[in-house]
Amino acid sequence: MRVRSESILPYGLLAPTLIFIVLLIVVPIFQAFLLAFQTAEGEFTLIQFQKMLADTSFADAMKFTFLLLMFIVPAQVVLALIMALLIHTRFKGHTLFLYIYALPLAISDLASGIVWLSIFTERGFLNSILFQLGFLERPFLFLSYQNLPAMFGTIVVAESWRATAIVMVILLAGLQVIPRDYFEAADVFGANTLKRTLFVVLPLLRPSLQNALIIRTIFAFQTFAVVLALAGRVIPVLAGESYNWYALNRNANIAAAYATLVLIFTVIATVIYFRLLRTTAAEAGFD
Amino acid sequence: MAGIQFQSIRKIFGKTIAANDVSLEIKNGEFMVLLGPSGCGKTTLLRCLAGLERVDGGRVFIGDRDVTDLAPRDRKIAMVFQSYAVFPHLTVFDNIAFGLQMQNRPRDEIKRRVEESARMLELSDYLKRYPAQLSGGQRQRVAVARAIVMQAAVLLMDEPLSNLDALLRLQMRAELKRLHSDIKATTIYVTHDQVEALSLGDRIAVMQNGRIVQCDAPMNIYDYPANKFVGGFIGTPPMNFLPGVVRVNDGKPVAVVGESQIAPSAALASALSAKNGQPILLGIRPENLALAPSQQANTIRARVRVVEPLGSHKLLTMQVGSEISKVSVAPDQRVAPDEDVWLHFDPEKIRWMDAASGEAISSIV
Amino acid sequence: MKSSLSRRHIFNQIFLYSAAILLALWTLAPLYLIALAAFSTKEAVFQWPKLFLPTAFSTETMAFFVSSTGVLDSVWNSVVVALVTVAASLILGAPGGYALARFRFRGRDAIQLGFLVSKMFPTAILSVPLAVAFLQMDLYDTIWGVALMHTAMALPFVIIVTAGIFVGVPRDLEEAAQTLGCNRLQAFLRVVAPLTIPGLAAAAIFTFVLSWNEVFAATILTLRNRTLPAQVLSGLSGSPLYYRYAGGFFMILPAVVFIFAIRKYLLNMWGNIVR
Amino acid sequence: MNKRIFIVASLAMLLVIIAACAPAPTPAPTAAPPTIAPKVEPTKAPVVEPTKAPAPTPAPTTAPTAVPPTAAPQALLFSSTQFSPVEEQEKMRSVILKDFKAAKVDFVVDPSEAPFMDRIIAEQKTGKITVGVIGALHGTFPNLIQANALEDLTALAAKLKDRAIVKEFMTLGKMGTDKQYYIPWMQATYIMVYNKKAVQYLPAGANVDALTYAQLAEWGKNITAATKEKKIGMPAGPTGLMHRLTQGYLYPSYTGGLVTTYKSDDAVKMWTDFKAIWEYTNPQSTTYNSMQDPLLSEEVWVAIDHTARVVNAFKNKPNDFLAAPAPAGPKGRYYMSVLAGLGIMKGTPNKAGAEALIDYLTQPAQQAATTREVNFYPVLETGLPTDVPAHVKLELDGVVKQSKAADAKVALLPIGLGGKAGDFNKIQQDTLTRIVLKGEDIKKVLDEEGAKLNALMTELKAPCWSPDPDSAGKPCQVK
Repeated sequence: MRVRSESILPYGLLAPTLIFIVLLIVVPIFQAFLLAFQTAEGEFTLIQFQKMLADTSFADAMKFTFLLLMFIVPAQVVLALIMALLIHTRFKGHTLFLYIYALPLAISDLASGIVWLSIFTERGFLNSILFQLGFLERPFLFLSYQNLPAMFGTIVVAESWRATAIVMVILLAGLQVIPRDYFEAADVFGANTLKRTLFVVLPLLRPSLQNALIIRTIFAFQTFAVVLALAGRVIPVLAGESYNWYALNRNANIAAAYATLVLIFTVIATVIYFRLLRTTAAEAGFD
Repeated sequence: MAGIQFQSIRKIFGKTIAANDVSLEIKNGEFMVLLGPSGCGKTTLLRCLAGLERVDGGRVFIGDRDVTDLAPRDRKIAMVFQSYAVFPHLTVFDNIAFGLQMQNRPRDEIKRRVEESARMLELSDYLKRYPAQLSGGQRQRVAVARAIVMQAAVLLMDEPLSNLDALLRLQMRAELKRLHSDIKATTIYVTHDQVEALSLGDRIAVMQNGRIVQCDAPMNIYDYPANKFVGGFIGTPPMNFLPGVVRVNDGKPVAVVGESQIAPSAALASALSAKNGQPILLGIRPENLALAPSQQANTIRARVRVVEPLGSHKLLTMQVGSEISKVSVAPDQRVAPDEDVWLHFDPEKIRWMDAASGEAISSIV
Repeated sequence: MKSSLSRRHIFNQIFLYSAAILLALWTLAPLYLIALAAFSTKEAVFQWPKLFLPTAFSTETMAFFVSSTGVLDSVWNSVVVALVTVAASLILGAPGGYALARFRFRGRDAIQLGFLVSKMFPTAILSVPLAVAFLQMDLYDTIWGVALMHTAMALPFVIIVTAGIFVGVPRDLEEAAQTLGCNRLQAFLRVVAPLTIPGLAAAAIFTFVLSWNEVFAATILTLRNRTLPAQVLSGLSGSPLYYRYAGGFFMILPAVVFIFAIRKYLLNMWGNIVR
Repeated sequence: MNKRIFIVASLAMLLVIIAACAPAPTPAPTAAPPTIAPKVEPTKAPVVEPTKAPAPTPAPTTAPTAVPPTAAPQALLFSSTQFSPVEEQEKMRSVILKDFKAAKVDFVVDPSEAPFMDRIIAEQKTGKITVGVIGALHGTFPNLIQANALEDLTALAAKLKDRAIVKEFMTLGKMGTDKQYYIPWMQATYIMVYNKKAVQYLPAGANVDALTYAQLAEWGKNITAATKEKKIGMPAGPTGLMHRLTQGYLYPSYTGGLVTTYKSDDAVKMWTDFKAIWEYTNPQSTTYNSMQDPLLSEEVWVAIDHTARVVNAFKNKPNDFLAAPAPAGPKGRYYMSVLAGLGIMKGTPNKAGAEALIDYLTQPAQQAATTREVNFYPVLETGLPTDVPAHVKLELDGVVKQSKAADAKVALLPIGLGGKAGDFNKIQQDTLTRIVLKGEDIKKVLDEEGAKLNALMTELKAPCWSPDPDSAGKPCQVK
């Protein structure tokens, strides 16, 4: 009798959460998912996906979603790694800097969009300072559709600013688990900082990197508030198209098709990360 | 006070069998050491007794109570953890008093008993401190004080000394022995350190792969290991094992080792005669080998490889045939590396073992 | 030898601090600028080139934002929603986190993965099913409804983070308590709870921030009882720039305060996610 | 054992899904989506040209099973898509609604139509009605009718007979049926706003109050030549109203139609000219949702946008800006009138309060206040108020000039698109994106997008509306 109650305990502890999530997240997701396979009248069809594929913005949305992913995620990881390694040296005052670096953790993309628009717009802060320093005669148009790389760059910058914090915290937590001996061993063998980072720290950080990459990729696929604020519809992304079709064009079915696509890509990316960065128990150094 | 009985305990984690039909009886007041390499199941057995692990088969008795299905708190045991498990958010006093408070003892009794066990473990000056303000050794004492204050019939210790440095360990070992002679609780002590086991235990149960391979008084285990594993696990350096073949000449068995022949003690003669032509192992402790000036009975040719003067004795690493043997000799013995010498065996001290099974050959067939 | 070593050390320190300060500026500059914009006169907001010192300091914009109908109410709503969310998600989620931290059981990985997957679907299009469901439950347009939704959205985070926190308490401590006379619940309350309260508080504060920032569910599920981001969003498209700056600043403010409050526990919280 | 748990869990989940779906079957509207085909002969009129909407729309005959009202009768929820700027919401609450005593009004704004409609649909699905008065654009009402969300206001309309509401507006409120679905509330339009600094660069002989699109392009060219900056602005951001400028200004002014002339030669000419204007248009325009901010920061000097989305420019810098009519094309100076109406949510718990509020808001005092405070314009025949603040006056000048211009003509907001208004707008947005932003071949784009437009109109069976010629009840088609 005791044995049974023991093995049921974890399920009992998880049950309230699971019920909650199933009722309020899974069921609506499922209903929304169904929309993607239905006509407006509720018949089953694949026409929504055909319409999605035929959408003028579809190809661009695919292209920019993956381009953003390719730029934002590595930028965030590199920046976060630098921050985490700096903090990890535990220089005097490092807790203050940790706090500063972690600030954007709690800033929503809505607020972030407002902040960066005030910086990048034609008469914004960035042009103001460049102008006052004499680098520019007149404002440079960062947000011009004729200058897609600049526009794209602003998105990368804004997203890197907002979301690097989470990666930094995860990596720093990962760094702290690595025994100091490894760093010292590398020092003894004459590794310089760069080599030590590449050949000792990064491989040992692999579990944390995997976590950070998964989390960032999930959210990067869903990013659109900042994109919409800075680039309007000139740089469409899949999640943004889902939102536009839903909120502006009032077509829930095509919006659901886009959302489904986002879900599929996210799952695929997650699986790839698990495969690529899989650490065996032995590698992790535990029994 | 109570004795303890394990009856065919079985515990499985996934695919590994941590306890494989283990039966063991511990007498009231006895100090029993569970000894074995990591992963042998000794800690599991202890945790089954504490109730921290559910057994998959068998029963556990404390005294004449069947405690198999009781929660840890109902078993009237006290336990010292390898990590000490001293509560970091409580002072030393509150740590020690924790169990008594759970029993809702009167305050003055708690105070009296806490102070008493603190005195026994020389913690009286630290009662108001938090664990973070203590050294490792002091924390370990708190863990012990917290256990003995319960005056439980059964005291369980899971490698309590393994996180201490060597000197402290030596000191605490003696203290634990004194403590046991004071409180006389039935004690089960898990360790992988054979020195601790030999020094502390009334009896030692040596475990391997989820089974008890030998359970006996320390010196018996040392002198008469039940098999090659026990002989190799206990003793620093461990027992030497020289391979040989049994030859029966005129009804008298001898072991042919290299070009030498070694005769067993009379008691083993008949048991060995039955193994004519079979390979055999001669287990012998380093201190039971001596250097001989020339070939004589029960000697074997060997070459000195390494000489380590260790103060109380010299440790020699010898090459015997293709095998390496360790020999312990008096510190003033003159010997040099690469010297060819003769090693003398005391036939009485040889533990003969079956080469295939590793089991010791006993005098009774 | 020694002096060259110490020179190298000084050089290293200079390099270290310059890099750290540069990165700090990169993080802080946008926050400074939005604060500057939120506390400037309306004219300064449209000025070219813009000023970088608070010479045009004015609380006019901020005062207008704060005094406009619904903003203070929405701040109050946000606070209540966030507090309810924190309480509910911790009460519901912490036991689950404990289960993930302490037990190996079948389906454990699947459940953890499930939490992850529940975050992979864009939220915006869940609105019709959700609005209908909440109307049926009579929770529509109540802050309780929003809190309920935020709880569901925060639970995957809470459960994974609390699992990380509980993992940090050695199992031995709990077992020691059990051998000393506690049952499981007592052991949890007397040993695990006191040790994890700081970490759980940090998780709670972060949950507060999640709820404070959430905008889609709040917009869809309420009409009169708006939370702050929903209020700002509803005024976003047509309102003048200075209103948006003030709103943006107002949303960022708690972030700055709360991250400061939990700065010591950031690593505990995020260290163990997705194992 | 664990397997059993999973089976139970999945069964539970299945039940939950069924439960969530089952009790809320969509109340299928028994009637086809309303179709309205107005016949409009553009004439000059007070401010905005009212139109007739004669095409019949069978009203939905099944009422949803409304739940008896539970809320206290004092509370009244006024849900609006208008007045997204907070300052306007503020005025609405603290000035215009201040003297209304019959009920405590909650004025709630959803600037984007999605949550607004979702909520009304959800309330109708569940029968738990909280909304009382609905304030929305004319073009939103077909969706509301389709959602079966509106009370018949015929009786209220009769009561308001002495109110002198422009008759044609009242007719529009019937949505082509014999029932009154909304009472006209207020109107607005799109105008051009320019910075006084730009005046010196006007092309020779051009009158800023009677500009053509060609002259606008030249004006922009002159400005760019002088300042090296592109200073024309268009609201082409994600929630900007650029597609309205295409639908109601550019297309009619060049082609005299919209759908029927979508890929005509005139349309090709229009896009060619517009590309010329775009040459001197600030490329940041694709991020502009309302033009007042770029006007104020002087990122642009000349902009066309909805009156409500430029008024802040006049308010903050009254000395810098002036309003002018939108430019004209070969077929005239077409402009779009925006009419907002007030409806009552079907099954509302406080119908009396809702009717009283509509009565209140259409009184001359409140109509005048609407202009004064939030600069939307009255729907009464009495015309425009005169005692308005300076910034409203500045804007009003442009509005009056536009409606009084010799070549002024009115285009209507798209009608009869039902829930597909978004799809319709997307076609114009895509056309603009492809031709102007991506520089694709005009003819090719118009052929392709025109085909999509035809498919949509056929699917909707929507007849033409002004200025497209009457299609006699047949779906409007691209020629």
